Amino acid sequence: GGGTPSSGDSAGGSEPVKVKLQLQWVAQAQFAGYYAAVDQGYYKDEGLDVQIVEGGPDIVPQDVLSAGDVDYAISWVPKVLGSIEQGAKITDVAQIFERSATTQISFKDKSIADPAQLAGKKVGSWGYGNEWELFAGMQKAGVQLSDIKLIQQAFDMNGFLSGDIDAAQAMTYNEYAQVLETKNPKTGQLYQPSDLNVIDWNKVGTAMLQDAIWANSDRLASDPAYADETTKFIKASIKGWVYARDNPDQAAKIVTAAGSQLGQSHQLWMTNEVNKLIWPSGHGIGMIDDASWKRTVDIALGTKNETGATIISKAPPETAKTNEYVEKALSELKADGVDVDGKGFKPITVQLQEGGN
Amino acid sequence: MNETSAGVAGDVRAVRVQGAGKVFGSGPTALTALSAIDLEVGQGEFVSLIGPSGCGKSTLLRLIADLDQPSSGSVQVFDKPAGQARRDQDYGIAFQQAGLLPWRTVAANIALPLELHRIGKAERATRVAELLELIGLVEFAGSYPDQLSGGMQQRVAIARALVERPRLLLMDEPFGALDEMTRERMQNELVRICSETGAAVVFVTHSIPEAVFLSDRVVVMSPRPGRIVGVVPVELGQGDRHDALREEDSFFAAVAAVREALHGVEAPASQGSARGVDSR
Amino acid sequence: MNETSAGVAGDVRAVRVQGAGKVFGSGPTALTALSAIDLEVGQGEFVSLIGPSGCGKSTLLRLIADLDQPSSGSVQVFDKPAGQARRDQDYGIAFQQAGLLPWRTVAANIALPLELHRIGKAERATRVAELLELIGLVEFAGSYPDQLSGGMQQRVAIARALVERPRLLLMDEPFGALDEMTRERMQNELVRICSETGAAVVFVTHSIPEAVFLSDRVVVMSPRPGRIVGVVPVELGQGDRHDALREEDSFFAAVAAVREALHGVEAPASQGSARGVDSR
Amino acid sequence: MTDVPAGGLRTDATTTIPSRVLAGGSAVRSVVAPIVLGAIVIVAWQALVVGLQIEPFVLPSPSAIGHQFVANLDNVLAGAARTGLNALIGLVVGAVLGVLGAVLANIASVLDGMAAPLVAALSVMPIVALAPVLYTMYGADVEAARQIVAGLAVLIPVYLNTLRGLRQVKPVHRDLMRAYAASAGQQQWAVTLPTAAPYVFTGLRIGASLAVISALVAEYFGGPVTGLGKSITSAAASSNYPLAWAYVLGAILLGLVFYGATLGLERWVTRHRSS
Amino acid sequence: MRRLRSIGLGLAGLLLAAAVWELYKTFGPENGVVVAGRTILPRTSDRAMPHVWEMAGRLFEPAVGHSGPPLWQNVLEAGLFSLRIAAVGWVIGVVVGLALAVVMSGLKIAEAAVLPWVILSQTVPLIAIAPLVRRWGSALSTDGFEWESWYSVAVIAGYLAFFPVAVGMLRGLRSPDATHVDLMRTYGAGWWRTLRALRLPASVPYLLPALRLAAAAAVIGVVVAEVSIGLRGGIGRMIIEYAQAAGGDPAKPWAPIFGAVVLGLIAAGFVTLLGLPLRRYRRSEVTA
Ligand SMILES: Nc1ncnc2c1ncn2[C@@H]1O[C@H](COP(=O)(O)OP(=O)(O)OP(=O)(O)O)[C@@H](O)[C@H]1O
Ligand SMILES: Nc1ncnc2c1ncn2[C@@H]1O[C@H](COP(=O)(O)OP(=O)(O)OP(=O)(O)O)[C@@H](O)[C@H]1O
Ligand SMILES: Cc1ncc(C[n+]2csc(CCO)c2C)c(N)n1
Ligand SMILES: [Mg+2]
Ligand SMILES: [Mg+2]
Repeated sequence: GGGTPSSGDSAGGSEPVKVKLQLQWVAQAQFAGYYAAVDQGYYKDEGLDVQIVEGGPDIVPQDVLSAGDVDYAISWVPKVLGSIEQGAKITDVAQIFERSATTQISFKDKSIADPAQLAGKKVGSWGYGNEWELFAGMQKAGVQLSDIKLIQQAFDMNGFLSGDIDAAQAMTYNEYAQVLETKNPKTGQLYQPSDLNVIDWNKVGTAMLQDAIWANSDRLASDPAYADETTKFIKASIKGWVYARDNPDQAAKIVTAAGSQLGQSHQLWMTNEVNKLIWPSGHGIGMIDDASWKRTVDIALGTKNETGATIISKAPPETAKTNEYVEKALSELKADGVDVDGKGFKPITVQLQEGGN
Repeated sequence: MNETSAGVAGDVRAVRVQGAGKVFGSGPTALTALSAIDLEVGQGEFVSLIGPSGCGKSTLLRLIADLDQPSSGSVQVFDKPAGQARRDQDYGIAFQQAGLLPWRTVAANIALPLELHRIGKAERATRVAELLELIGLVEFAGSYPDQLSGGMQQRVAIARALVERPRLLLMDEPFGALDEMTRERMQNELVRICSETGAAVVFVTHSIPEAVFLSDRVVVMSPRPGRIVGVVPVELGQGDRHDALREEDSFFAAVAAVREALHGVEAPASQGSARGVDSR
Repeated sequence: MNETSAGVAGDVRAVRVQGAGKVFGSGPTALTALSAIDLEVGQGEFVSLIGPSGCGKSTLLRLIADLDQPSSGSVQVFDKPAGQARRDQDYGIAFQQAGLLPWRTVAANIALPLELHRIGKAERATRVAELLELIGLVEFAGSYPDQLSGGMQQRVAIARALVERPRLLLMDEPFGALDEMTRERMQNELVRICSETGAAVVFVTHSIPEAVFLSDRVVVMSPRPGRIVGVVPVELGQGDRHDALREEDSFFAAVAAVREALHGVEAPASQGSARGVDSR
Repeated sequence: MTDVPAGGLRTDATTTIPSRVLAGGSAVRSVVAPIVLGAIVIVAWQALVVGLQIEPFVLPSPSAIGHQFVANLDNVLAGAARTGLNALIGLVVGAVLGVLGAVLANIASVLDGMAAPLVAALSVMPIVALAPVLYTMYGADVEAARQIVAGLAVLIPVYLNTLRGLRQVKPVHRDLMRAYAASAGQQQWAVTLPTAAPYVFTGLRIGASLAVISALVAEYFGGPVTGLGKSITSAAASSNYPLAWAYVLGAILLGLVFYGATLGLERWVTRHRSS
Repeated sequence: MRRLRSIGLGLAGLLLAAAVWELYKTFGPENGVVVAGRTILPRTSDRAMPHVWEMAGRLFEPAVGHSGPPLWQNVLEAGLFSLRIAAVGWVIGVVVGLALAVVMSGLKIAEAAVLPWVILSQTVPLIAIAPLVRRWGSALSTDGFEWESWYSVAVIAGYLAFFPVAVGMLRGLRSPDATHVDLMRTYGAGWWRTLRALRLPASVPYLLPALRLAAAAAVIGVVVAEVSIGLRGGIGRMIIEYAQAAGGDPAKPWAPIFGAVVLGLIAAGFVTLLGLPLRRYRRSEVTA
């Protein structure tokens, strides 16, 4: 079971330590690095036997982690900040994604090129804590929540495609592609990026930190074996992400083999887009950038949702983040000659097929 | 089998059943419920049908009411085909269960046939009031059936059967569910009502004393296939029956006669003696 | 009210009810169902309870069977408290409906009490076979209740009541649902069975002729609060009743006596005359 | 005349249990007993959470839930109003269609036979699974899909129960109608529909809480951000479990209101029926 | 004969439904029938209403890509996966429901206290329960025993399934005539013997429909719980996954819906089979 077996014979290294990683969604290339690390044996090399636990709409990874059911979890920083204020004792130990993948897309004819133009429109969001960048961007542009009609997006993009939603939330790696995999009935061809306006929160300045590796704060403090294991886990995970960067085709296939039902072109697209969120990395993959963290916290403190609530009401505790483990991991990796910055990263070009096939 | 009642020839009969038969189902499972029934009921006459369970009493009554069609022979009511008589509402009917609609008050239950036949509200009200008087349930007009005793319910059903002043009353064991005491009281009331309204009655019963007490003639039927095997004319204080009759010798004699006819029926061997009842 | 049967003093009584009363509910809605009941039934004696609906006949029977407890007074069965007698299986009981378990065959229904009392399989089989013989349903042993006519079901219920050879039989209108003809046949069989087994019987009925035909004594009860208002001893060809009795004058006389006792009951004014019945 | 009245009453009171549970009967016991049990459970729950210092994401304490419920009463009520309206529309439309369908199926057995596979399919399928396609069919920006999900959830029990009820017309009543030469329409209103009424209500009662649950779960698959379902999930997503359960409490109360209302209506309409 | 007729009618009904679908799709307005701002009838675009033959035909194409097993095979596998969990949930529900019913039927006070809460339990939205169950389940895990995600799904299925059983069986256990109960008393039979000899057999006619309802409820519970906690392998997860393709492949999301229907029908059919050996307990007593 999660939590208990981490201590003990990690020093001996003969018996791999069982480790559980909780994802925040089902298997898909968003998590390519971890699947690659399993597949390529990077965890095993570190003496870890990693079991990846898929998420679902109602699974809150940070709570699964603080309940002790798993050893690490992947989640977005703003979602976790709320949980920490509610009492979850967990720590961001590696900020894998440096950039936000969340965008608000709309068909050109709706003329929604910037957040101010969202006013009076039907605006989509998934909720589940995925909405804060949107709200922050609107707030920044002076658009109140009462100025828009907020619609919860389903698992599909049909609401957007049918015109029920003027501006839909879309992850660059997922929903944006779903639209581009759909035939435009007017042209008989797939939709083109030129058909869409994209509001990118990175550009607007309300981007918040997304996928990070979270660990249990109490155990980090009290259990040296776990702390040690955390470094190893981060190290192997980073190797996985490096693999995904250098072998996107392979990484996509690994994820598909792990049971993802996404089509091949879609999976590859996702791998490529996720790579763009990491690489090139400013301070080395996994390092928490102070400016980005501060921005995320500030937005979390100042942005109101439809019930008037903010994510958090006071600054998060010191234990919410640390670069201690990732720094150790990075220095070991650098010593091994691994390129952890990806300065020369060049994304590939992915040709999307209808239905993502 | 043979219809011996006299004094009704020539004029209009309330009921005239001629050579009627009824077969249920078809093929190998066909069941002959009635066979070659001849029966006439004069206007104002009270005729009881009695016979062992399953002999076809109810079936015969249902043929008269046009609730079923005969497989052979004919059924006429007031010299019209039974169906016509039904549509003309020439008869009133009461079943073994009161069959009241539980969601209607006593008054609304009695008014039901009038409503269905689009009788105006005012007329309905007067007529219902009359009948409530007749059955002695005036103060229960607004009650619902489940607030009445079984006997009271039965009286309401009888009122419902009478509300359109039918010249013919068809009653299928209307008192079957009542205890003996209530039953005797209801019998007395039925006698009174009939003599007041002058309606003809075809009355199905299992009870020999009841048949004898009420009837001008008791028609005895045989088990399947149902046939008429005897007709016992009853001559008790004609038209003016009262409770004391029940302890008179002539009453017991008639009871004994019907019982004999019936028992003869039960053992087919003694059918001859059953016939003998006719000649009493 | 007064218990006048003679010849049973001193020895063990099948039933001895002393000053029993039964009140249902409490407070303002309390209902006195029975009041000051004294009743003794000798061994092998056949006693009928008769009275208007709701007078407490069933309640009295249920007190004897220990299905209800008296609010006052005592009930003894074979000189034991009723509850003890129930646990000792001193009586057999039959209700108005046959109350057979529909998922058990006729044989299994009869065997039910034996099974519940852990009688061995072999003994069960012989005993059931005897009873099937007795009720004349040997070839229906494997049939289910819904394959039997009402009369046959009733006979099975009686067999079930007899299967443990009780010295006392309690029967609550067991023939109520039967048509008159079947009913008379069942009465004849009950008479035969009782004389063969020598059991005492307490028999509830609504039918005066039935009570008279079957009983050594007919106990007449008054409406609420239920009291015993008369006991009519019946002296028909003692212990050797047969169908022909039903048409004898003494039969009709007893019927008339019971009717009078009952009707006196119905009109409280004439209660005095009802008492008179006792002295007949 | 029969010797069952005492027992008869007893069996009757219990064969209709679900309809008689929340009111009437032996009033004291049926009101006090569940409240006492509820109180015991809540006190034990509170003691457990406080005593063992259980984290709210494992089990929020009743007091925390109650606190959030009061603090967010406006939001709970607003959400309940929206979800409740969807459920109500679904309930009414589903009930009307269910009854009409059953009446038609009862008159024409051909229709009954033809509807059979569809009814069988709908009665075993998770209606909420239809929500995604319904949003596409009716639009993700309106409440229609939620109302239809609720309506479908109500339709089936109402249809099946009504159909059963329509077939309960007593032969004696049918004969009576024929004896009065009543027209088909007269038969329907005078006998058939009133006979079926208690069965319609059984269906409605089952449908009432289903309507609320279904409308709520449908929110989960998208649509305007308005109702309780959305509030539950978003509170839970931010680990605010006491708040999430405050909304759940709202949903439970809404379900009880629906159940109680149909039960009350049933009692009122069928107040004169006895066994 | 009768069977043939009902099969024929059923087929005719399905054909008619398909025909209505296609006719409406052909002649209905693109944006649906809107009355007073309310959409009464659906949109007719290919995305909203794929052709019947496309939904059917899609089942015979590969799930993803251009090679691989046909979609129906995936649906079938997912269906069997969900069915197994539903079966476990059904058993849990039946056991719990029976136990509750027996307790409630034995103790009036238990019925009065518990039954309202049983009804209330069904007004709690599953989506709120699913994560809790998963969490509590994990809390039970020890070194020797691992709480797997599918256990949570089964428990949730049981949560829905126990309700019809508890209510139906309570009715059933209370269904014996008063006469029968009295009879058992006259035999001095205690609570347990009365239960075995009378109440249980008498409850069979109530039990079977309750079991069927429980089967349907278990299937519903499994599907919703799979969606909620994202358990891989079953119909529920398939609904989420296939939705992602809904834009470009509108017939695909219908596949798990058909799967759910088949699943429910199989479950209900299975319960019907269970009822066959119990047939004799369904004879109702015919009184005279
Ligand atoms: N609709 C029917 N279909 C088939 N058989 C029927 C039908 N109605 C009556 N029968 C059969 O016809 C025969 C006569 O039945 P009917 O009801 O007329 O008897 P009855 O004399 O009224 O009996 P009871 O005294 O029991 O009321 C019975 O054998 C019965 O089974
Ligand atoms: N369990 C009970 N609770 C309350 N009242 C009861 C109960 N059982 C019987 N009674 C009442 O007690 C009175 C006597 O009932 P009982 O059943 O003994 O009458 P009965 O003489 O058997 O009548 P019937 O001839 O109708 O069977 C009736 O008024 C009845 O309403
Ligand atoms: C209930 C629900 N939650 C999230 C998403 C969208 N989504 C799919 S993957 C992903 C990134 C996080 O894993 C996001 C936000 C959805 N469609 N439905
Ligand atoms: Mg009849
Ligand atoms: Mg009685």
